[in-house]
Amino acid sequence: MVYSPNSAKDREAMLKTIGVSSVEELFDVIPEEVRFPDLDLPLPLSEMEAAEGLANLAKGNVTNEQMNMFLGAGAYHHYVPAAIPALISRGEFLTAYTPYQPEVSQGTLQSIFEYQTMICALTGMDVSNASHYDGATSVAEAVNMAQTITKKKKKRIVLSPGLNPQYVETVFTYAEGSDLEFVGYDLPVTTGVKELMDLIDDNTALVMVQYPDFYGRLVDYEALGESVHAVKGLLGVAVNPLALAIFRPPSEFGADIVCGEGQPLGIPLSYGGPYLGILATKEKHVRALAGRLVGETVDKNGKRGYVLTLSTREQHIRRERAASNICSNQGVMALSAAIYLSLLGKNGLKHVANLNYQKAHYAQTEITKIDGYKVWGDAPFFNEFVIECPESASIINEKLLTYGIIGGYDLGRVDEDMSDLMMFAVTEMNSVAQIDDLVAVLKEVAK
Amino acid sequence: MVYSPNSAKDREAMLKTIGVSSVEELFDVIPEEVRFPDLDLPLPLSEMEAAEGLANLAKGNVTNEQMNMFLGAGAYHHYVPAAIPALISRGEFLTAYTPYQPEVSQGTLQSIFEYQTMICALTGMDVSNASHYDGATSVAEAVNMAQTITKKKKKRIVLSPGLNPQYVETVFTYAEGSDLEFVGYDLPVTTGVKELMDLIDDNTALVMVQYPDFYGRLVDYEALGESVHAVKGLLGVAVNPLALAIFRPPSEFGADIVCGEGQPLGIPLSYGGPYLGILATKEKHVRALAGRLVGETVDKNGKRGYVLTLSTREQHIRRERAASNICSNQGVMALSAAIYLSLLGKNGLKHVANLNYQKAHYAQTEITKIDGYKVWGDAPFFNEFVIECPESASIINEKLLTYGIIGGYDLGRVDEDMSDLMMFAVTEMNSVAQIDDLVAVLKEVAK
Amino acid sequence: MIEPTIYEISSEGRKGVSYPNVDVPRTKLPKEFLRTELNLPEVAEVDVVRHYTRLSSMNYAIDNGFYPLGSCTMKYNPRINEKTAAMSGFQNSHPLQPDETVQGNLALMHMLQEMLAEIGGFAGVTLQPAAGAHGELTGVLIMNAYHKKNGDSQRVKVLIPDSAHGTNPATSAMSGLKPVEIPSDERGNIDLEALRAECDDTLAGLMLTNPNTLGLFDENVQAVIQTVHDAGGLVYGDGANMNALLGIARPGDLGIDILHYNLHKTFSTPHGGGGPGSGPVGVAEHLVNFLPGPIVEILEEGYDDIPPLYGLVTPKDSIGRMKSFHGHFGVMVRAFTYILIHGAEGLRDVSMNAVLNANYLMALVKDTYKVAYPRTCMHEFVVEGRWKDAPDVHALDIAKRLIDYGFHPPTNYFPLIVHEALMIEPTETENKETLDAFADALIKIAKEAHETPMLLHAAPSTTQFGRLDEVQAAKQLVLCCRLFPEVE
Amino acid sequence: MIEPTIYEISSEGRKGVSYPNVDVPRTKLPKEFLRTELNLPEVAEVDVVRHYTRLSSMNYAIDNGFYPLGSCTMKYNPRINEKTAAMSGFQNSHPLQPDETVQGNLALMHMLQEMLAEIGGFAGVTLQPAAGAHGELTGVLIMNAYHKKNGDSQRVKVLIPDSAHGTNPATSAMSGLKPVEIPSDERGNIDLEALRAECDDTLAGLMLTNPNTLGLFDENVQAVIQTVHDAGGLVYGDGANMNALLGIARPGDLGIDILHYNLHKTFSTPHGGGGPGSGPVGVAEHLVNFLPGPIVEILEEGYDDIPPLYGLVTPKDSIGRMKSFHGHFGVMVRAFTYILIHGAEGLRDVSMNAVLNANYLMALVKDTYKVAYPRTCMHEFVVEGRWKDAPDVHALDIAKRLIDYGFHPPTNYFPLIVHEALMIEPTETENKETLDAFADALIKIAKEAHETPMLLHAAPSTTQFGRLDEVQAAKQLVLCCRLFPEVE
Ligand SMILES: Cc1ncc(COP(=O)(O)O)c(C=O)c1O
Ligand SMILES: Cc1ncc(COP(=O)(O)O)c(C=O)c1O
Repeated sequence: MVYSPNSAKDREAMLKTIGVSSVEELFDVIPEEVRFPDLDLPLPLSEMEAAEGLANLAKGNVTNEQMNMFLGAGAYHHYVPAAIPALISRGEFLTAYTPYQPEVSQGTLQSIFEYQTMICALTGMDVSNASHYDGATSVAEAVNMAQTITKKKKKRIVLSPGLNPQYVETVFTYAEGSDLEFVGYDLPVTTGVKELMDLIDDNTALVMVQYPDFYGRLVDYEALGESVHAVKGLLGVAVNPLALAIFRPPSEFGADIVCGEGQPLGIPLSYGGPYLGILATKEKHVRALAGRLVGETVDKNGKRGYVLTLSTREQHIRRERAASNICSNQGVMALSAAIYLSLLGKNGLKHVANLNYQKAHYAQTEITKIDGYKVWGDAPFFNEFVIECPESASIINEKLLTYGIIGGYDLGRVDEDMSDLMMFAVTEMNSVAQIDDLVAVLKEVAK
Repeated sequence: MVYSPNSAKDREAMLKTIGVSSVEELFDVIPEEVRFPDLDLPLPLSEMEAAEGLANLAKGNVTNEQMNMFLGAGAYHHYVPAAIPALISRGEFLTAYTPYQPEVSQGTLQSIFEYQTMICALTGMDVSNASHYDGATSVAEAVNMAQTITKKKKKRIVLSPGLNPQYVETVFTYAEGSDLEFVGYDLPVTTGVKELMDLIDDNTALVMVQYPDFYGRLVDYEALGESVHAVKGLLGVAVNPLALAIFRPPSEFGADIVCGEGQPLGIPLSYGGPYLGILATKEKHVRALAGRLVGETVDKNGKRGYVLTLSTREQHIRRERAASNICSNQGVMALSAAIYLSLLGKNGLKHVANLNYQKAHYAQTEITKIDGYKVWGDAPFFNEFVIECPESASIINEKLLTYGIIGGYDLGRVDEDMSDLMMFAVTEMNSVAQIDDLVAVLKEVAK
Repeated sequence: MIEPTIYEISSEGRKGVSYPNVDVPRTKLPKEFLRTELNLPEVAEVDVVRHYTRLSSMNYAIDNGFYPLGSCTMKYNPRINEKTAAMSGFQNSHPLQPDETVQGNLALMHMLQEMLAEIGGFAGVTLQPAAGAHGELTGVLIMNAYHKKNGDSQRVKVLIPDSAHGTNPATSAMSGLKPVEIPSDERGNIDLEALRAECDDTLAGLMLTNPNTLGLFDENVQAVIQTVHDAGGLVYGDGANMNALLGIARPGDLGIDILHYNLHKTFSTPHGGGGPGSGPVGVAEHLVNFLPGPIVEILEEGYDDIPPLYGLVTPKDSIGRMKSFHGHFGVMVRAFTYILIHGAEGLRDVSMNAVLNANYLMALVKDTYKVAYPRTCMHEFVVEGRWKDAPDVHALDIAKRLIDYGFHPPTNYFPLIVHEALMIEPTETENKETLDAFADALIKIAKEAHETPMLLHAAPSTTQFGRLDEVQAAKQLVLCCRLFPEVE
Repeated sequence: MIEPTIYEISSEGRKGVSYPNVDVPRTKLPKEFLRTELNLPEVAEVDVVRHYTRLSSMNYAIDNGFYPLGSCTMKYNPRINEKTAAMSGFQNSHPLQPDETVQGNLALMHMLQEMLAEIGGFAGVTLQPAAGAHGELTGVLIMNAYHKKNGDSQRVKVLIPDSAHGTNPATSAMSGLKPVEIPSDERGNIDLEALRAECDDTLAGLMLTNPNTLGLFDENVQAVIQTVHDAGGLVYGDGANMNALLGIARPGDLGIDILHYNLHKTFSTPHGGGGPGSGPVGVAEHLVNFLPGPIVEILEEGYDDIPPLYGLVTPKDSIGRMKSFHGHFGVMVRAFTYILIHGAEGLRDVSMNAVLNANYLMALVKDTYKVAYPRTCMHEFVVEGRWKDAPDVHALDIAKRLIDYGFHPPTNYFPLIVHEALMIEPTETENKETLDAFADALIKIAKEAHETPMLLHAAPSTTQFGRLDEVQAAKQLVLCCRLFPEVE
């Protein structure tokens, strides 16, 4: 009864009002054989014991606070300005539900509206939803959206081999019950835009690419966009929103749907979640958009205010004909992103993106000066790049660990053929000293 | 210009309105020889660099998170329930000033009013101020108050040798310009109440004792109170408020002023501050009370509300005739204490106090089972007790440190004659395993 | 006063946080990718803090008062959960770190899997799903995979009671199965006849919410499950309503094959104005191999002082990955903390108090509001927000008027099978005084509905905003800040 | 609605946090000390969180908007300060730990001492004082000790300008010295003649606030200081107004001997509805030995990668200890963070913008409100809140009316030498738009004062509470919750 306030006396009085003699009686409807099982759980702890137990578990991890880390591959270590946790932890934001009652939810509603605006500004799209689960599921929803927009008449989905492999896996899981045909994903990761264009046919609903792609590369998708538009299909682009501060927005390549992982926008690593799915599109496709949407309106006195709108797309109204089954989304994460983008603003976001760019390029330059470490590919990149190593990336990582470094992502985890490729992420959190130390150790372990 | 928002353009426009051509011009009044010095300070850091720098300093400490700690002597390691930091960090509390404008400060005012009530409930006094700086200064203010109440006619102050030596030092510093006569403090720490009574004469304004005293002892001050009242003097008692949950309040000993250190009530150790000075008295002495005071009243519509009251005691009204010079006090700490006392409530506070009592007694029993470690004195105690060690406490502490234990307080730091005495504090934060480990190591190091 | 948008308070050249300068030799940015414009606000930290502080004060949340939003289990969110989730060892670990560097996280996840399995009566649990609906999708995909593996790919029909939450039919549709609605009977149970009629060899399964969205425990639950099983179907349980059943009855013991948990309801993690949630899924023995991967397993047992070695493993017949990484780890930490603090006894107390509170509140208002299905309820109940002799008054008016009385309204117009539904879930964290005050308000409002209905139609009148025009919002879509607006 | 007190929502048997059971053999409590009653509230965590959340919403704070409270430097409090102060290595260290286990804390304090000395132009700094007034007391005690050491115990007179803050005379009285008031001249400077007249061999010193509480930099400051020094006195500086002088002028360079800093004003640490503050004191070379102890010194210099060894030391002629332990360490961490982020250049920008903002605001309102001493101000300025042709209107009415316009009022009725004073300190963290809006409101209020003065007398009318009856509060003292009240 830690958080249940009523005392035995209170409960007595309540039972009397109800007209039963015990709380147990309220459960008479439950089949006796299964009623009141003895759960085999640890004995209850007090708050201070729980805090201590959790602290011990947390100490069972090694984090970027103890080790230098160069791991990215879809989740990045960025600085979270102190104002973010201070604001998102305010109870009025944290403990509210989805804003079904707009008169007492204008705080949530306006902040989502502003989030939508900033996502549109970043991506060049016209409308953004209020958030989706994460990068992978936003890509899967983009596939569904493309189906809706093309009226389920086109069945081919071209997936770039440069997509995050976890995104591809998720798309496949979601599509298990569908009759879609997926192509492209199993081509070599060095496949160019031209080869992808060759896969586009009249039956193509969507070409889904990533920008920068999983391997860090910046690719110009303009021709691809033109090709798919020529067959009345759509171009979907999964983005790293931070990169968009300094690189052309996907709208300029003709993107119809922009999705992606919003974690870089002020959201802590937290061992993989909760993160933020970005999902935005052009105005004409708004009715195919999954998830909640906030719109501006007026109250009965003509005062500007906000409401959830176009709910007819959603499960609670449209049931089996809804655009998606999503209900709870990533409210706190969207709020974090909005606060992050407000704090950094136009110039700050550009500056941080540039910091990432510069540090990553410095690191790449220095690493490839070492004998045995080679540049992989020649595409421009943002804050992540692949290096061909003198031996398997997994062995190098093991060695780095003994030096207190958590190395890059071992691409052998994606494909055995790439087991000598390591992908390094370098962000504003990696100091020059850290990079130099990495370089020294890489040299050392290559010997 | 990190936190100064105006841009160069803004400033240009503002200068024009003022009618000067540069910001520098506004400083013409300043003698040129000293104007615009070059300060020799470290180069500015960004937020993330500052955070990292501070994190490194913080890591330069060893705390009770890494080592078991048995140190008290005026500051205690207690559990701070998670709701406290969550609530005191709310900007509306944290970034408000002293509630001079009651219409927009009812939050602060009511919470102080409730704090005052709870302090009265704990101490048995009629009125409490809104907070004082800390334990030591509250004792010093009690001396001043006694002067005011006895109309500066009585000059003798009896200070118990059981007072925290830092409190005594502070009293002396404060009294430097006064004509008071202090007695008692330099008697042996084993001096009993009887001997203190002998020091009381007609000229005695105040007898100041501590409960439990610095050495952890619970002493019955009833006879002492009677003695000093007989000469129309006052009894002051410095308390540990947590102990008052289970032990008789000083009002029952006839205390006229209760002061003390409120840190045990949900305030982190923070290397010694900010803490919370408790200062409470009987209603008849309210006009001699130092510091702010909140009283209940009504607004112009008859609605119950709160205001700062009896300001005529205070410096901003009464200037050199004020009860004290105190202005800023310990608002956040009083709020923390009020939240702590609300969360624990009557039963919780008793329970925690009892936990401290039981664990400390277990520790004392176990330690004194070891050859060479002896009980010191036979007074009942709360959560702190003195042990006579087989060698000097400072040497034992050094050894304990090598075992990862921060031992008790070395009383040799108070008086060389006590250098083989160690004072252990045991709170709810010391698990049985920690205590058993301490006992094992004490045994080991005594060999 | 209206709160301007963050764009409206933007002014050129301001910024809210400082970053270090570039301190490495500079590399040119690739010209062909260079971005020119970027329309983000420019404001100082103080502007941001004030803006969001003021916005927050325009919300009503659990921390402000009673929030009896049916089906949403708006229980108090203990602050200790926030403290543990923010611990640096958790917050700063990367999801792709080598397993040996994240044994703390893996141990926590493994224990949570086991605890949830024990609470629900299941053999295996995945923590990956991001929310309830995502858990549903996981569950239905498992159902589908199971039938396929058995060569039963004709099994495409999913039965869904008419009282079900909208996510149930949406989920079945999304997974390529065919939802079929089953009516409820006059006692609020699943209509057994109707159910039997649909139980043929195209049956994939039933999506069962029990207690259902009427707050009622199905009186024939065993027969229902048996019927589906007999026809070769599986039973999926929507666990959004688990707050009635902790230590009371295990869905697995009732024969339910698959169930999702809503950590953000039953296990007290905050809703955050929409999310994040977390929707772990538990399954019976025969479905364990279909769980999405990875899940956490013990790779090497521990002994003496050596803890076990945990690792991430993908089950043999896994339906695949449902999302990136391992699920909403930060939410798991909160739920784990909550379970640790409660233990078996504490969890049963949660459900007992939740059900007691709901029945007490129902008893207080049942003479004034028609209870849709008048029998002992579980953790919530549904009344009709209408009276014959107050024809102009709707459930919505009652909901809005409750705001004037200082309460958050209940869920309205759901479940769909009750006219003018008001779905009331008090949760166990509210005290008797609050329930009394809420009942009082409801009863006063009923009186107003008959005597001064304008009060209801004009409600809310005590808030900063009156009723908002939803029609205009949907007609004249404005989904982004106008970039050069006139501020009023 | 009024918010009930926490006692009014108390109910027997409730509690807000759980603790472990006693797990050691029990010892009996000493009967003779056993307490019987304990009148504390009994509430659940949810009650506490709601109560304090609602109370907080009844406050106006910097985080809500503009707070131009003269003399209080209500600048924005950066959130990074809160983050660093909460770091576990700081928050969980005990003040009596062996020095070698707290080298991080000691290094921070040492650097802060040095930084403050550099900013103020002093040879030594103590961080011990708890607030400004406590720093004043420290300073005056140092003054006293210095004269005593020199055999000048007849020096008991402390000169205090009539514009000084109340803590100045209160402090002198408290330290046993004799405060003597010195008038200001018509330009707001110290009246040099009057000063000279008091400079005899009983002079202990002068308490100088510069810029003074009128927001004016004394035009004769060097002469003033020289005069006092010539008479053998010391000059104490009240550093509450240092926000005008960072990198602009060092008080030490002007000849000031002792100065306190208000970390909770100039250095951005939050006021917390009253405190905690922190009032470090800097002194010139000849006073370093009198500082209260302990202060932090380097015991062994560092070399190469070895950091120095820091320790706590008490100066030779120390006045003694001003309080327990080492001062408000948690506040120091915040101020240190602030200084680190600014550096020399950033600090000068702070003062430049503070002074610019004040002069700009003064320029906007000076035609409507009589500026008490019309010349270039520093970080704040004082106007009269009265007009001959609006005789019923007082500064207080203007202050309360500002609340209706959404602003916190300025300081009123201080300094005492200005009639109906309104003391306005905008600080550097406010932007031009805010200053414009505030000036607009002041100008509108001036119009209302003449045309519709009831608006001012009735103000505030937009708040939850109207003006409160301070007379009743002082007459019928109620200083604690009534324990069995009737809740309205
Ligand atoms: C009965 C029921 N099922 C499913 C859901 C969907 O859960 P989520 O919002 O976590 O996706 C809800 C949420 O309101 C619900 O009430
Ligand atoms: C000029 C001046 N001196 C001294 C003080 C006292 O400072 P504190 O409140 O920190 O004790 C103040 C505070 O308002 C002040 O404005």
